This record gives sequence, C-alpha cells and structure tokens, in this order.
Amino acid sequence: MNDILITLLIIIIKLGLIFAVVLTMAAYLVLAERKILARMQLRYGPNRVGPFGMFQPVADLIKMLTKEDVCPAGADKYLFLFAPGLAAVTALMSLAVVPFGPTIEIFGQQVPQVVCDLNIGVLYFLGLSSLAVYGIALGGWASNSKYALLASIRGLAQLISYELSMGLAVVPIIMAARSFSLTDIVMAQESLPFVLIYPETFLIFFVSVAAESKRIPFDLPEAENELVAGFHTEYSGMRFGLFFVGEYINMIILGSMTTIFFLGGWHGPLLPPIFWFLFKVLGVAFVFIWMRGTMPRFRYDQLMHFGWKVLMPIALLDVVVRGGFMVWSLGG
Amino acid sequence: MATVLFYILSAIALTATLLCVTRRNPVHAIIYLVHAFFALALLFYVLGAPLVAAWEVIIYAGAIMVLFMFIIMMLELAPSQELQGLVWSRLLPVVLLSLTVLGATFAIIAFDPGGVDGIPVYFATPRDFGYTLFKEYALAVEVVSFQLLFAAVGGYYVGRTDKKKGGRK
Amino acid sequence: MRDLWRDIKGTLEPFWVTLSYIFKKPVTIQYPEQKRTPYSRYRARIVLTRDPDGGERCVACYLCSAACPVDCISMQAAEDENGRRYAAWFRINFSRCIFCGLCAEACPTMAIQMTPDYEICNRDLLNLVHEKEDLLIDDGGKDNEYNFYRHAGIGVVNPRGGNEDETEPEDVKSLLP
Amino acid sequence: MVTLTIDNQSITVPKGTTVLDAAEKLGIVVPHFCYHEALGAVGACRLCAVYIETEQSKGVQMSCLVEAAEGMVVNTLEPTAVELRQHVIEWLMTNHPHDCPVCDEGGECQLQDMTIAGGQSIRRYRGKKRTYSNQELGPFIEQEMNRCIQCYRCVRTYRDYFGGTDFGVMGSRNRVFFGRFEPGRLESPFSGNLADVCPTGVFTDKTYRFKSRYWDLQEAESICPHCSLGCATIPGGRYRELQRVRSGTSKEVNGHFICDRGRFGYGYVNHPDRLRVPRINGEECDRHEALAAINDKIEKLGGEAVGFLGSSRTALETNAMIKSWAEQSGSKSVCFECHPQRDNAARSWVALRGDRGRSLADIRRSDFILLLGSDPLNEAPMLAAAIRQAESSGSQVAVIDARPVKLPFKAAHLVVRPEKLSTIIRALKSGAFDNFERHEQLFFEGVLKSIKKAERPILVGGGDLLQAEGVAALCELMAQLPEAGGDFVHLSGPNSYGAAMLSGAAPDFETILDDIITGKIRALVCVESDPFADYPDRKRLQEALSKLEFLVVADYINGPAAAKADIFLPTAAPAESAGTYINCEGRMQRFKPVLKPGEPLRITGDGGHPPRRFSHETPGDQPRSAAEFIANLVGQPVTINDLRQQIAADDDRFSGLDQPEQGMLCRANGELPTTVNREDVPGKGDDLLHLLPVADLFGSGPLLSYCSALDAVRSAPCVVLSESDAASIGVANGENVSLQTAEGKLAVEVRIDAKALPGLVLIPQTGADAFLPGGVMIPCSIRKNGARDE
Repeated sequence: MNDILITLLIIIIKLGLIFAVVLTMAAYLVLAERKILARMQLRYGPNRVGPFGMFQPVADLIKMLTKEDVCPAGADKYLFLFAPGLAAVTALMSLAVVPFGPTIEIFGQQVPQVVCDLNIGVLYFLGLSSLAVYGIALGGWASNSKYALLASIRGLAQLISYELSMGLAVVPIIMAARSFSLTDIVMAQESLPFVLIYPETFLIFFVSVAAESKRIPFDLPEAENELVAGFHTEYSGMRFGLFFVGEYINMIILGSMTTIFFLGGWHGPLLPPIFWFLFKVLGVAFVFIWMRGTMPRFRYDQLMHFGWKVLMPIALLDVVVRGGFMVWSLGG
Repeated sequence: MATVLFYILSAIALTATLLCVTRRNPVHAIIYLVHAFFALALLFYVLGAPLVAAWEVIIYAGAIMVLFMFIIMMLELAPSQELQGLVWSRLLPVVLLSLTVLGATFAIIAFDPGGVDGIPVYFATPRDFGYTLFKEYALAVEVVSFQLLFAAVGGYYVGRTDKKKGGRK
Repeated sequence: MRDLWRDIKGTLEPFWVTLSYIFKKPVTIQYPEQKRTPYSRYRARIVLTRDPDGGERCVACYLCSAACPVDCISMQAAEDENGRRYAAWFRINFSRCIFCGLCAEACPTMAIQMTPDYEICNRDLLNLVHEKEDLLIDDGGKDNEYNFYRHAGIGVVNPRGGNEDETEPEDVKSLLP
Repeated sequence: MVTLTIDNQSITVPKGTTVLDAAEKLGIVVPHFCYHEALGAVGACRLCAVYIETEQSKGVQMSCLVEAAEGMVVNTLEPTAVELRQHVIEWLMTNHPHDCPVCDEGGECQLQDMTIAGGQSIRRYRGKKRTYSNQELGPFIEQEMNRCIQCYRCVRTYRDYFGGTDFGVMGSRNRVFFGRFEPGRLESPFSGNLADVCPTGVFTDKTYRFKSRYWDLQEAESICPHCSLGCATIPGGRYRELQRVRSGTSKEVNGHFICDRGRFGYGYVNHPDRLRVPRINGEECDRHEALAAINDKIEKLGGEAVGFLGSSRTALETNAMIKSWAEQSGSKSVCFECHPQRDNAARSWVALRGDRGRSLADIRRSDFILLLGSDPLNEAPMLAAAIRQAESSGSQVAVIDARPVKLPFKAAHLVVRPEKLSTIIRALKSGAFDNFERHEQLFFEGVLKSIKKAERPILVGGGDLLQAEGVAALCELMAQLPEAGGDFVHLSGPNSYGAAMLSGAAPDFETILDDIITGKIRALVCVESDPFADYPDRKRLQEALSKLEFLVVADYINGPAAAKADIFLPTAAPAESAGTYINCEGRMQRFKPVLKPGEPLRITGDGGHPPRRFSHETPGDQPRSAAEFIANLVGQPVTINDLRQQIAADDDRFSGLDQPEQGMLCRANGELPTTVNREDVPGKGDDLLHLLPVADLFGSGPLLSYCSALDAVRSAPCVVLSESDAASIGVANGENVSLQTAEGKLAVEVRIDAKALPGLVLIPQTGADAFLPGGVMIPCSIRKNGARDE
C-alpha cells in the first residue's frame, strides 16, 4: 500500500514539475521567438515590461485572461468552446511519454525521469499528434467563418499528409533501437546519436516535424495575409491563448521527439543529463524560430506536391533501403 | 479494476455510437464516432493489446475520421431536412438491425447464462504481435501491401497533370 | 543538377543572413525617450490658418470633407454681415483621421494645413474630436501671403471690382458703345 | 426616322431630332450651355461643336442646331472640334471670378464640369476681369453676375417660357447684364427655375444659401405635396433638415420645371414647432404607449362609435390603411376629406372623368383652352405654365371665373358669380344663352366658335369653385368636344383623386358630424387631416367636436387639431416616408423617403457645433409614417411594398401600383357621392355682401403657413372689392377696413379691382391669420375703419 502511495506521489510530483517547467518554457519561448525575430529584423522586440521585457509573458497572460470571450453568432457553441481545449490537451498529453533523463535513485526509490515509460511510446506520440488535428478542424469549422473553415481544411490536409512521412521516418529508428519505447530509443544512442547514422532520415523527420508544427514555412492554416488568422480568427481571450500555448507546447514536444529520436536524448558529456536534454530541445526550438525568420511561406499546391510526391516516396525508399541493409548486416 | 473499466468503457462506446447514429449534424456524428473509437482503443489497451489500441487511434480516429471530416467540410453538408415523416422503407433496416442485435444478445445469454468470471487478459507485446503478423500471415500482409502500392501508383496516374494541355510544372 | 545546387544554396544562404543580423545593432528608435524631429512637410495634426489680414481663411466650401476618405471632417457654412462665407462650426475627428493629407491638398484657400505635431494620442476619444476653436491658429502657415478673397472677385475684402486684377463694375445702363 | 452614325455608333432617331439629342441617346455627352431640352436651341454658347464628315453640312458645326439627316456621319472627338470647344471654354473663363469655394453652384456647376472636360485648366489671359454690381432679387433668388457666361438661358426661361415681364437682358457688347430693371423681388411665381437652369452660379437658391454641397445632400425622387398636379421634385436634405427642393423631370406632368410654391415651400418639414414626440393628454410619452392607449380606448367604445378621417394630403397607402382599420374595427364612418364640397367635387371628377382626361403635356400641345372656375397661378401654378406653352404656340385661352384671374399671357376673361358656373357650362352645352346678359352671350358664342374650330381643345376646371355640380356639368360639356379634345380638373390636395377613389359612395364628413352631434360617434381619429383648419363651418364643428369623448390626431404639422387631441401621434412628413399620390389626372406617382425623421441639427445644435456626446438615439426620431402607425395598431406589420401589392390586389382600379414603373394612370372609375350640396348658397339680399375666400399662391394649402421661407412674400390680409362696392362703403384702394362675419372680425386692407364683381368680396388666403378654408361663400359686412359699430 505504501509503495503504491509513494509511486502515486512521485507521479504527481513529476506531473506538477513537468507542467510547471513546460508551461513556463512555452511562455518564454513566445518571448524568445519575438526577441530573436526582432533582432533578425534589426528591431528590439518586447522590452517594456520588466528588464529586457522579461515579464512580457505575464503581461500577455493577464491581457488574454481579461479580454472578452467572444462566441460568434451562428457558431456551433459547444464545439467552438471545446476545440481550443482539445488543441492544448493533446499537446500536453504527449509529454507523458517523454524521457527527460535516465532513471535516478532518490531516497532508495528508482525514479525514471519520465511520467510513464510506455512500451509503445512512439505510437502513443503518433496517435496523439494525429488527434491534434481535431483541435484545428473543429475550431475552424465551429467558428462559422469562411476564413476559419478554409484554414481548417488546409490544416487537415497538411497534417494528414506530413504525418505519413513523419511516421515513416521514425521506422528506421525503431528498427535500429528494436523498441517502441522512447527510453529504449534514447538508450540505443548512448554511443552515437542517430543523426550521424541516419542523416537523411533526420532530414525527412525534421521537415515533417516542421510541417506538423504549422509554423513558417508551413503556416498555411493561419496565413495572416490570406486567411486573417486562419482557424483561430474568431477566437479571443484565453481561448485564443490555448491555441497559442498549444502551438508552443507542440514545438517543445516536437523538439523533444527530435532530440529523442536523433540527437541522443539526454546523452552528453560533463553536464547532467537533464541539462543536455533541455539544451538540445531549445536548440531545435531555436532552429524553428530561425526558420520562421528566414523562409517565406509555401504555396498550397507546392506544399501538397512536396509532401506527397517528394517527401513520402523518399521516406518509403529510406525505410526499404535501411531495412534491407539492416537485414543484410544481421546476416538474416 | 479492469472489469469495472471494461464496463465503463463499453458503456461509453455504446452510447457514443448510438448518439453518432442519431445526430442530424454530420460533424457532431463524427465527433461521437471518434469518441467511440477512443473508448474502443482504451478497451483494447485494458484487454492487453496496446499495439492494437495505438493503431485504432492512429488509423481510425486519426486518419479515416479526419478524412471523413475533411470531405464533410468541403461539401458543407447541411443537416438533412428529408427525415420529416417516418417511412417504412426507412425504418426497415433499423428494425432488422435491432432484431439481429437482440437475437445475438439473447443467444449469448442463452448459451452462457452464468457468464465468465471477469475477462481473461492476455498481454501481447508489440514483438509478439509482429512475429504473429509477419511470420504466420506474411503472405496476406504482402498481398495487401502490394494492393496498397498499386492503389498509390494508380492514384498518382489518375491525378497526373497533362503536360500537353499546359498543366503546372 | 546545377539547379539543385542552386536551390540548396538559395535555401541555406538566407539562414546565414538572418543569423548574422542578430548581431547587428537594431535601427529602432525608442520613442518616448528618443524623439525624432519630423520634416516640416510631415503630415500630422491638422490646423486651420488665417490670412495675412487676420481673417479666417476657411470658407467652409466642404471640399476637404468631400476629399476625406474616412469622413472625419464635418462643418456647416454660414454667412457673416460682410457677405463673407465662413464655417459656423468645423470639426475634425482625429480618432478617425488617417493623416493622408487629401484635405490639405483639396483646400482651395490654403486654410487647412498639416503640421508635424504627431503626438496627439489621448485616452478619451472625445478629446480627439477637435472643434474650430481647437484647430484655428493665428498664423498663415506655409503660404503666408495668400488671401483667397483678394483673388476671388465677389467683393468681400475689397469692394466689388476692387481687386488688383479687376476693373470697376460695369454701368449696364450706359448707352456708350 | 433617320439613321446616322456618331463616333462609329449608329442610331435611328425621329426626323427633326438634333445631332446633340441623338448623341445623348447614345450616351455621348456633347458639352453645351445654352441648349436645354425645354428651351430649345439657340446656338449662343458655341460649345456644342462637333465635326460632321458627310457632304450635307461638312465641317465643324453646332450640334444643337444641326438636324440629324439620313446617313450623316458625326465625329465628336475630331481635333478641330475639340480644340474649338477648348478655346470657347477658355474665352468664357477669362472674366470668371474663380470663386468656386464660396459659390453655391460648386459641385453641380456645368461650367466647372465643362472647364475640366474641355481640358483648359489654366487661365492664360492676364488682363483685368470685367465685374458687375449685383441686384437684390427678393427672398428666393441670389444673384452673382460676375459668374455669368452669357448663355441667355435665364431670359429664355423667365420671359419666353414662363411669360415673366420684369426680368431681362440689358447692356451691350462686353457688359451684357441679366436682371431686373430695378432691384426688387422677381414677380413671376416661377422665378426659382432660374437657379435650376443657370449653368453657373449667377442665380442660386437663396433659401439654400451656404447650407450644403450637392454631394452631401441626401436626395430622392419625390412628388410635390402642394397642389393636385403632382409635379416631380427632388428634395435634398442633410443633417436631418430638408434644405432645398429642385425640380424633377416628368415628361407628362411638369416637364423640367416647378413653381416657387413647390420649390420654396418645404419648411414645414423642419418647422421648429413641429411635434416629434407622441402625447397623451398633452404629456409626452412613448409611441408604443400611445398606440396601446388608442387600441384600448377604441376597444372600449366599440368600433361603431369611432369615426375615421383620412385626408387628401396623405399618401394613398395611409388612406387605404385607414379604410382597412375602420373595416376591421367595425366602423362605417370613414371619410378622406374634411371639406365636404371639395370631397364631393373630387368624387364627381373621379366618377365622371371617363377616358378623355388630359395631362399637362396634352395641355401644352392643345390649341384652345377654356378655363372654368380655375385660377391656375394661385391654385396650381404649373398649369398656368403649361397653358402658357400652348398659348405661345398659338392656342387661344378663355377664362370664365368669379375672380379677376391674372395669367402670364393674354386671355379672354369673363367674370361671373360662382354659383352660376354650372348653369353656364350647361348653357354652353345646349347652346341656349337666352337667360344671360348681352356681353355674356357674345362671350359664350365666341367660346363655342373657337371650340368648334379647334382640333385639340381642352376644358380646364377648378374643383374648388366648380364643386360637384360644376364638375359634372364640365364632364357633360366635354362630350361635345372633338375627339382629340379632353378635360382637366385640378383638385385641392396632392392625393385628392386617390382619396376620392377610396371613398366611393361612403358618407362625407357632414354625415360624420351629424353622427357626432347625435352621439352615435364618440371618438374621432384624424390622420394627417385637420378639420379645425379645413372644415368651412367652424361653429358647427365646434359644437360637434365638443361632444367628442376621444380625439386622436396623427400629423406632421402642429395644426389647431394637434392642441385639442387626447392622443397625438407625430407622423413622418412626405420627405421622410415613402408613399403614392394620385394626381388630378389619375396618375399614380410614388415618392421616396429623403431623410429619416429627426430633429434638424440646426435646431438641436442651436447654431453652434453639434452636441459632443455619444447617443444611440437621434433626437426627434419618434415619427413614423402614418401607414406604419396604423399597421402597428391593427397588428399587421407591413412594408410599403407589401402594402402597395395589397392595395393593387384589393382594388383593380389601382392595378400597377406595385409595379416598378412610375406614373401609371389608374383606371378612372368611381362612384358618385351620395350627398351633394347642403344649403350652400347663402341667402340673397341686395345689401348683403358675400365673402369668398380664394386661393393664394403662397397662402393656401395646409402646409404653406408652416414654411418660414415664404413669410417674406406672403401679402398682408386683404379683401378685393369691386369699384361699386368700394364706392358704396366709401373706401379707397389701400385703406384699412374691418371685415365682419359670423365667425368674427378682422382688420384688412382693401384692394379695388376693376374686374371684381359687385356684391362679391374676395379674400385671398394669405397665411395663418386669414386661414379660412374657402370653397364656401359666407355672408359678411364691411365697415370703414373708425366707423362705429351699432
């Protein structure tokens, strides 16, 4: 009984810690993005609230919480209210399987630095990312606005398309690690991160992940100059905030996944493992921001063309070649 | 514990399916169906098949239903106005299906009046699943995968742009 | 193949550009602390000027309100005892004004002019609705010497036919050829 | 028909059409100043130059003077023609004062348009400009001669078209001047048209001076509410104030012009005393409250005890709503005119008109016109203008009337007592003049001879003086005219004809008054009608209305009835609502709302700047159209279009009312009134004078006394006496006398007219003070001022 209680306690503490860290990270990622983009464009970015604008996320939060919550006339009310929650919750739920570090011992307890080391962790992540589509789709559809609906349709098509190549790009990793468990995958990279062994798979995965994050150059569902603000055009206040925060949590998740699959997870010299993990995730996030500051947006037909006719065949080919090579090298 | 979860989940799945069938608004119907799939996936998980559970979510909830929704949004289907009066020809499938379900339930109760003590749980790891699939049913899997490949190639062929007519490069 | 190389180069090079820009000094002017001096033809707060004789230049011809793309100018014309047309009231709603300058361009009497005073933000919208008293200044602005009534021959400032480019009024009953 | 080619487009036009008109039909605008469709071409401004390429008249020609010919090829953009036009504009502009910012014409100025279109935007001439001194031309028209370009349109309108004599062209060479010989008010009642025809800002509307620009005005097509002719007008308003009226174009009715009464008589809409909030017993209240109170009261009294009174100045739709309201509440007492004599005259005209009723356009083309009991200049001025057109193209005009009728042209004139008019018309029909005096006999014979000679003779009658009997007689006489001839009777209100059509054989207002006196009717609903102003016998009215329990008045003017009303509903003026008037020839004409109801900014802003506060409500926005009020009362919200459809469906005489086409004639067909003439002619006695109130240009009609712009031209109260009567009383022209009738006493000025009949005293309705409804003769006595009463 005591053991169960302690396990529960540890899980709750872990959950609390992860939520606190990830939500703060998401908030400051917004600030970091604004600052970095501003500097890339020879501006200062937010610098009024607190020293160097450090309290900007707090100000944003207060603003969003105090804004009027508008529900447009003709909207499907319940779905409209439900969609932002869905978007944020699916993003948060993925965190459950992310291993931040190796198992450590606290007070004689073996504590893995992951909420739940699922043996099908990879599939769990893929399943949740496929459910994330509903947030966008329902939000856009329920708004009863043409811009939002168009954005939903675009978002649906884009996410389904790139999920495919993302899933395929994970296959060689699973084959190499011989496990669906994320912890096992990290453990398999103890000596060498997979990015060095599978550079082309990494590229495919990274591009697909960028597309999944709905960020520039893949931000067609919220293209400001075509669709006003896309699927969240009609949202205001904290409901918009949920979409917004979901996007940045998503960025952290996708960064984590990139780290776990290719960059060797928490492995690294000198520094404690958790720092290496965070460092790598933030590095990936910086690259996302960097991309946003650099690249123009795809045209819709280019996006579809690239996803289906370039990325998907290459990913398939990659699976076949890498699989064949693996079978050959095993001598089977 | 597992039995309680089983009953809760099956109740959710049944209710969601029933609601899905009775909704006039196609998008609402899809949401309920997704609920049902989700409950079903959890049922699989509870019954010891996590891999099937994951595939259920990824393929049915994540891909097929999303495609359905995509199409409904594109077509902008209004809630059907036709079902005003109940006609016998429309009621017939409902009656037939209800009879079948009732009959099946009755048969199960009749043949197994005591019921089984709890539900037996067999845990299937992805490894077991993979061995079964690719060892025992390798041929079937390959046939199906070739069919899919043909379908993909065919789709590409049908959807190609005619360069002579000046389609996009 | 060369195309592919060009494409890869074209995709990667901008990344270097944006990265290098992070380390350059921003060009932003930090507004309330640093202020820039606008050029004299900067288009900001609108004023109504006076002619060199001290009279109101505005004749309430409604051209500025017609030219205004956001309809922020309204007025009512009236006539004083000398036959001079003037604005009984004249109102510019600066909360609507987009400072496009079309009003100043349309003004035939050079009454309405734009100044470089751009700091007119206010918390109360009503304080941005300026009446004639708020708009009228005691100066001729950019074209100091011009007086419309000295050129339009209807006898308001000078007696009829008394402007420099006019002859005395005709005697229509004269029988002279 | 000839076919010609203009700018590579071919068009077929009737023979005699000018090249300018043909081009206009193609949508090609040839610049012009002096040409005007109503005035014709004179070729004075030299601006309409085009190049004609075919042999008949090759070269640059004035398109307003060249008739279109078969096979002609015209080029309007030929360089020499364009250059000529450009130079002409440049010459015209050498003396222009360039004062567009302070000119009221700015924005709708033909000279501005043509200058810009001509492409000569810089004045190259450096010499001095010619100037003029202006004249004071009265309260309507402002003159600024410096802007003149000598197109002569004003003189051609004022003198040639309308027959005015006090305005003309003076001076020579470079000092041509258009104005009066002495400064003073323009006498013609059509002077306002100068503002419309002047292509620059020489003549502008003084009542509209400096108020607005053309582009700021809200304008809509409308119909003049001041007489029964139904002239097309275009009122314009801004800041919730009706600011001016300009003439619309209606080929069949007024052509291009309107009279000064229609143009300057718009002040009733903005009148400061106009009530804009509903009242119950004098207390202001919400309009829904007032409506509920009306419904309660009518329900309590029962439908039969309620009388409904529409009017001839309210829209057809409103009257139809009143009728259905009455039917719904079970009342049989509905009437649409509170002046019984006028009511009966209108109903007779509607019943007997037949299909030979003529329009103003027909009158302009006719070759003999007989005016019977009609004083067009005072009663329906545009009729005088139409007759003037016929007269100037050779038609003869004869007048038989009780008044010394003054017309802007020559006409044979016979003065007779009003009650004799119908006898005379009957005699003209039979040809037996034995009972008349010698000079009358000669006149009648001459008239008969002219009628026989004429091809398109038209009988014009005035409903007010002829009354039901005379109108009936006129319709009988009409049967004797040649086929192309016809008749035309003008009535009192803009919708008299429509009201009469709706009334049919229903009881007139006298019957309703009888019922009120006997107590059968205990409540009266007056919708845009005012018996206190319009019913001739005030004593009888007072007696009747003092017995009323409940009086509802819905109106847009603050008339005497409004003060006495238990419940008052402010209705929207014609300029604020949509509706239909049927003019005296049976033409259904629609008017559209110009403004929304609301207190003018000029009043709420008190001359200064408008209020600086936000409000969702517009001050004074309570009024609704009377039809809407009644729709609310009977609980059927209807839009004006639904209402028109309903009226057209209910009564096939109104078919076409709901169609988009304007100005359809409704089917002439009605029922004769059941009660005609009570003791009308007062007792005769040799020493007794009879007072006949007669129409006055700016005084008669219920709306005119609320128009402040007309105050300056309204004459002081006066009586017109014959020379012999004046001699017997012992007064001279211009002296003050006291007029005594059963109603009371009035101090008035005397005017002696050589043509006035002995025994008949005419009193023009010159405004609120002498507001007598007219149409009925009253016994009176006149005493020299200072002479003591017994």
